[in-house]
Amino acid sequence: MNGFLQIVRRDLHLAMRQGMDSLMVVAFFVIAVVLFPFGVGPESNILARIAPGVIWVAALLSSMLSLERLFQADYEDGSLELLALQPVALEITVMAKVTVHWLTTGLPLIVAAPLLAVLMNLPDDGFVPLMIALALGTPALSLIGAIGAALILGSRRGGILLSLLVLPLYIPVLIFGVSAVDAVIGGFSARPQLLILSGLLVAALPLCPWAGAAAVRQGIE
Amino acid sequence: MNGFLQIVRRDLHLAMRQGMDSLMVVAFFVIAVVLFPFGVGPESNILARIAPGVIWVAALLSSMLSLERLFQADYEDGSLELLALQPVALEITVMAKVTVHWLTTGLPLIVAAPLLAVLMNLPDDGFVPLMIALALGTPALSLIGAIGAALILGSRRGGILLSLLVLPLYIPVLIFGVSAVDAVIGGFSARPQLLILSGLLVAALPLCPWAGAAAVRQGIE
Amino acid sequence: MPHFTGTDLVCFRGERTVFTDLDFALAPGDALVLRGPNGSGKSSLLRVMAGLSQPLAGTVTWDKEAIAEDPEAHNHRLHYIGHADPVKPVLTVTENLNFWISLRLEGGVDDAIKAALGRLGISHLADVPGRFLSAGQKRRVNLARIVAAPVPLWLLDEPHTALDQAAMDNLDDAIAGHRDGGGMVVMSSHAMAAPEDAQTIDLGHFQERAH
Amino acid sequence: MPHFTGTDLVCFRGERTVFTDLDFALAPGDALVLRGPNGSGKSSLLRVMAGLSQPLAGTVTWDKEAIAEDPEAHNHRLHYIGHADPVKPVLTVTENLNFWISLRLEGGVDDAIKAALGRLGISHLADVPGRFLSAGQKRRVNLARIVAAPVPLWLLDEPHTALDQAAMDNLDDAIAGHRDGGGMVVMSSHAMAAPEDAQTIDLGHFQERAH
Amino acid sequence: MFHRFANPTRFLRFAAVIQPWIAAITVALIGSGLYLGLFNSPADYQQGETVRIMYVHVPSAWMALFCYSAMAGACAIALIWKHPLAELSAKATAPIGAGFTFLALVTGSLWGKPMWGTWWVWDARLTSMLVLLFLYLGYMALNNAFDDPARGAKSSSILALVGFVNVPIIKFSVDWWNTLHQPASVVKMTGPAIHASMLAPLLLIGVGFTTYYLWVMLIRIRYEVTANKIRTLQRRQAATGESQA
Amino acid sequence: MTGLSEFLDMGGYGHFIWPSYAVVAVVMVGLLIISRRELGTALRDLDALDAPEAPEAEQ
Ligand code: HEM
Ligand SMILES: Nc1ncnc2c1ncn2[C@@H]1O[C@H](COP(=O)(O)OP(=O)(O)OP(=O)(O)O)[C@@H](O)[C@H]1O
Ligand SMILES: Nc1ncnc2c1ncn2[C@@H]1O[C@H](COP(=O)(O)OP(=O)(O)OP(=O)(O)O)[C@@H](O)[C@H]1O
Ligand SMILES: [Mg+2]
Ligand SMILES: [Mg+2]
Repeated sequence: MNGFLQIVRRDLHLAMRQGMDSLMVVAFFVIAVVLFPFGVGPESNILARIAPGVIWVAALLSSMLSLERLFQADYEDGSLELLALQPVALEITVMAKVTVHWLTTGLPLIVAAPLLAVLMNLPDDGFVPLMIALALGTPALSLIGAIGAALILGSRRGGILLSLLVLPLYIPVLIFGVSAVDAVIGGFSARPQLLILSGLLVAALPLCPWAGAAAVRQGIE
Repeated sequence: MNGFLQIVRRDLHLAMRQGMDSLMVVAFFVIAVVLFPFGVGPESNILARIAPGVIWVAALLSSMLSLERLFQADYEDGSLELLALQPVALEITVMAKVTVHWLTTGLPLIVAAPLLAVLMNLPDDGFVPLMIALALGTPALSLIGAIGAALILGSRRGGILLSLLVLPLYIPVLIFGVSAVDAVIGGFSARPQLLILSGLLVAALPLCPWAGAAAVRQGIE
Repeated sequence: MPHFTGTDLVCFRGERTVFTDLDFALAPGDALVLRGPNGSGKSSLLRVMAGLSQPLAGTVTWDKEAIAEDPEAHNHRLHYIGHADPVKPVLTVTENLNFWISLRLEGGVDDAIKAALGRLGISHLADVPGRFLSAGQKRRVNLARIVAAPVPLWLLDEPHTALDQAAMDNLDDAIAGHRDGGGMVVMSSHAMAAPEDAQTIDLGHFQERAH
Repeated sequence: MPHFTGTDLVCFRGERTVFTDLDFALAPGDALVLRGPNGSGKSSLLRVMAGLSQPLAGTVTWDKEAIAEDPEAHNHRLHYIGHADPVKPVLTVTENLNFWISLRLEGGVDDAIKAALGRLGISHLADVPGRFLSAGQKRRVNLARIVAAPVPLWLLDEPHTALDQAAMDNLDDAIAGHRDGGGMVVMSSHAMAAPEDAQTIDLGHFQERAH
Repeated sequence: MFHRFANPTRFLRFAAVIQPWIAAITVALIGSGLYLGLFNSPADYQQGETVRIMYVHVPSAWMALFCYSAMAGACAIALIWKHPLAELSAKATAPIGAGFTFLALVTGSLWGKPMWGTWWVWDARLTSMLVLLFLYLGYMALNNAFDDPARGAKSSSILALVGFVNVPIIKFSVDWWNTLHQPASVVKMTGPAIHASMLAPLLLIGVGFTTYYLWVMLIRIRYEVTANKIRTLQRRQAATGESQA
Repeated sequence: MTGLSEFLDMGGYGHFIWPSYAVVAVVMVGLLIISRRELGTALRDLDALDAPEAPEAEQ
């Protein structure tokens, strides 16, 4: 536990010092969403109809783009192999990094989401389920993405390769995240969708750090 | 001219040998578009309504993601500073690299677009203007993006920073690209929009290599 | 009395055999120096010893127990220095060290850091951000990391790189002190610098066989 | 008779002054060796000479014309070798060289490459992809690039790095041949190797003043 | 040794002298503007009391545009004449400009809800303002993305200029885009001719915001200069150890 | 009393007008304070860097 907290503290410290990281993710999130009114036109009813989907897709893309650097910096300067040699299980290390990734990207996304919902004319009913679904879904995205981020260590083309690995795995989160919001807007309960999202998260929680640690071991070998 | 052709030949050669690059961009393009039926649901009229916008946004994102490596590989192995010292104006070199970027990503996107249009239920009328608009718009995207790709050389966070720089600059292309398709679907002529797109391209053609070369000079200093 | 040994090690990297049938045995206080030209496998052997990569055949044991059995326990007892010096440019030297050392020590981290910086002659760098350090200074920070938290086994991959004479002397002192306390050292080295009483393995002779 | 000179050069990098009031003057056939410890500004000076970075003050001239006036003309007459060796891993040695040399020669590219590979003793590598080259071999490919297309000015940043004795001799021959033909050479060097009749600039003494 | 350009001592002395004056003028201008705007001006006959939002909204919007122009101008000077103070003032301007852009957006939204019935419409002016915010953010992000601050300053200067070219294009294209899709925009923003009792607070606050900008910019430039000095000292600290050893 | 509450109510639009003034105040004053604080810490760091050089030189 001490090891976990130490790594979280250090990575948060680094994120703070390097500054702007979270801000950049949020900015990308907002820009990606804003592209859609430009793309589909400003009619508010259409925008409202596609709002949950667009916000979720933008969240996937932001999470994915910010994942590229999850292990990269530590890999390049040799910290990663040193981390693997510390008396902390590599799974814990991966979990700590995922936690920091979520704190610095997922959380800001959740905070920014209501703003985007306003811009996209999302019906008022949709706000609460959107936030809850994002709160359950973004940790799952960070967890799943960590595997991809570890797999691309040392490859020639980072970003785009990562997107191909990770986006297909994100689709279940996308489907249930959106349909939770749609359900409430349509007058139904979002309980089943939110339960499934929780299920995905609970399943990812042990699996992804384990797979991520295995991928990191390959990467630094 | 000889210098331009030599650089184009070499970069195409490299792209060919390294393989997969174009394929990966197209794959991302397809995945990004396919996320939307998952995101907004499968109703074909809604999909048809948002099809041009979604296809264009996906094209922007693919172009942006593939830009990250435009100068990066040459920067890392020292080729870029050597290129700046050849008896070829750096503007020409940038132009050559942009040309290859468009040939290896823009062109495949245009080829893949009809497929996506089918997936998204785009009305038949829209196919031709979509292709023409992409043919005029994607070179402009490559040109504008080259500035961003040069600006981030040596920076701490590649991909997401690039998106923040480049996406706002892409917006005019997006607007007119989409409205060209919408106009034809709505029964109007797309001439004005296509003229403006050509205008953007013609304006970008001298300006962007010049600004890109200035940015590269900063980057290798 | 812990013993650190390897038997019949075979290492295969990047589609070629780097070394075969390699043995070593270290008792407390021993030093082992790896020699050989570029690409002969010094780093590869050190990584096998650290458990960073698995040998194709053979076992590395600590006190007769294979290290692969319990990698975490092995991590507890070793320090490794690789080709790169992981010093974060945005953190000060103390902040950089503080992280690595708090993973190993329960308390007294600050004092340990101060003492280690002093031993490597870089006390004046304590509050300087990593980005201002030269290659040699970074290397010394990395060495301070291993001096600060005592463990029985040091694996050092060309620790003398980028060091000037004064720093080399500091390092040699640190190694001697570590061995006096019963520690073991394995290090690769191009330079002549090596403790006189050290064992040596020359990996150069595998090269002819490998090609 | 072309002359290559610099007057009152001041260089500022990464927020600090690297050197001030530096002068040099080269006539055809001359060689200039830059010396000084790490970070003293050897590479910086070579980059200023190449036109890759602008001096904060002072001018570099070729035949009394400032090189900043017409950078492309300056590029025409110089070859530069930096810290990195740009050899693409997926292209063969010949393909790698072919690109750089066709930018400079109109015809006879293939013959020029063959001759240059021969002079650097790496004819046997002509069809080997870059990814299989060792550091020293890459450096020799990079040297073959400058040997193949003759220009009056060579700017070499530690050209001896990673070379073994035979390759160093090849390089020294190439430099001698270049100078006999009226060419000029500026090179930085840690090693002793330097032509006897060369001018020297020691950048070490700027360090105290810079602080 | 400081280089003569890198040591704008004279500027710092000048800044220290005028800073309290600027501060006083700013407080006085904004204070009197607020007084006039809140207590001494009539409600608009069409927009009612909500017109009072104008006194902060419109100056913020002006400042958002003004700061970007100032920033781009400074960047041009920095690139052409390589004057380090120009680089520093551009860097100091960006967060202030981004702040005003943000304020224009928020106060506009708060005005839009009672006037248009919605927080946001994809109107040309609003949308181009949003893009302007991203240009500011991109500039700041690029400026901070390098370990060597000099690199960040140069690269972001180029970006600011490219963005400046883009501002009118965006404005113009967004106008087009809007009229293409929905002919009648939701609301026309051209209000009635402004009465003097409303113009006075507007202008007072507008000028007050400008002096506020100068005030904060001076502080931020002083900060940047100090940070430069700190880095130089730290580097020297690292280097002296090298020579001792 | 009614004068004040009437003034605060702003003809029913108080909850749009006051938040806009509030956000302007928060952002402008906040930016000012942050900038001053940054300058303050930087000046203090500078003093700290200048000062301890003397005792170290004595060693
Ligand atoms: C988020 C929403 C809004 C944004 C981003 C916005 C943006 C702007 C900008 C950029 C300007 C300055 C134009 C210039 O100086 O050329 C401006 C001025 C102005 N805005 Fe807004 N605005 C918004 C909402 C509103 C609303 C709801 C109203 C009133 C119904 C309004 C009324 C005005 C007025 C009266 C001016 C001054 C007109 C002029 O000088 O031409 N704005 N706004
Ligand atoms: N990451 C890698 N991928 C593939 N092959 C590798 C890798 N690293 C090393 N090798 C191969 O393993 C061999 C041994 O390399 P190693 O790094 O152990 O040598 P070394 O003795 O440490 O050399 P040096 O003195 O250059 O550090 C090399 O010849 C190389 O072919
Ligand atoms: N990319 C850079 N960014 C910022 N500062 C730099 C950069 N490169 C060099 N410097 C600074 O310029 C100084 C001179 O560096 P330069 O590379 O010219 O030295 P050098 O003599 O070539 O050293 P070496 O022997 O290590 O190659 C260094 O002390 C460093 O502080
Ligand atoms: Mg090695
Ligand atoms: Mg050098």
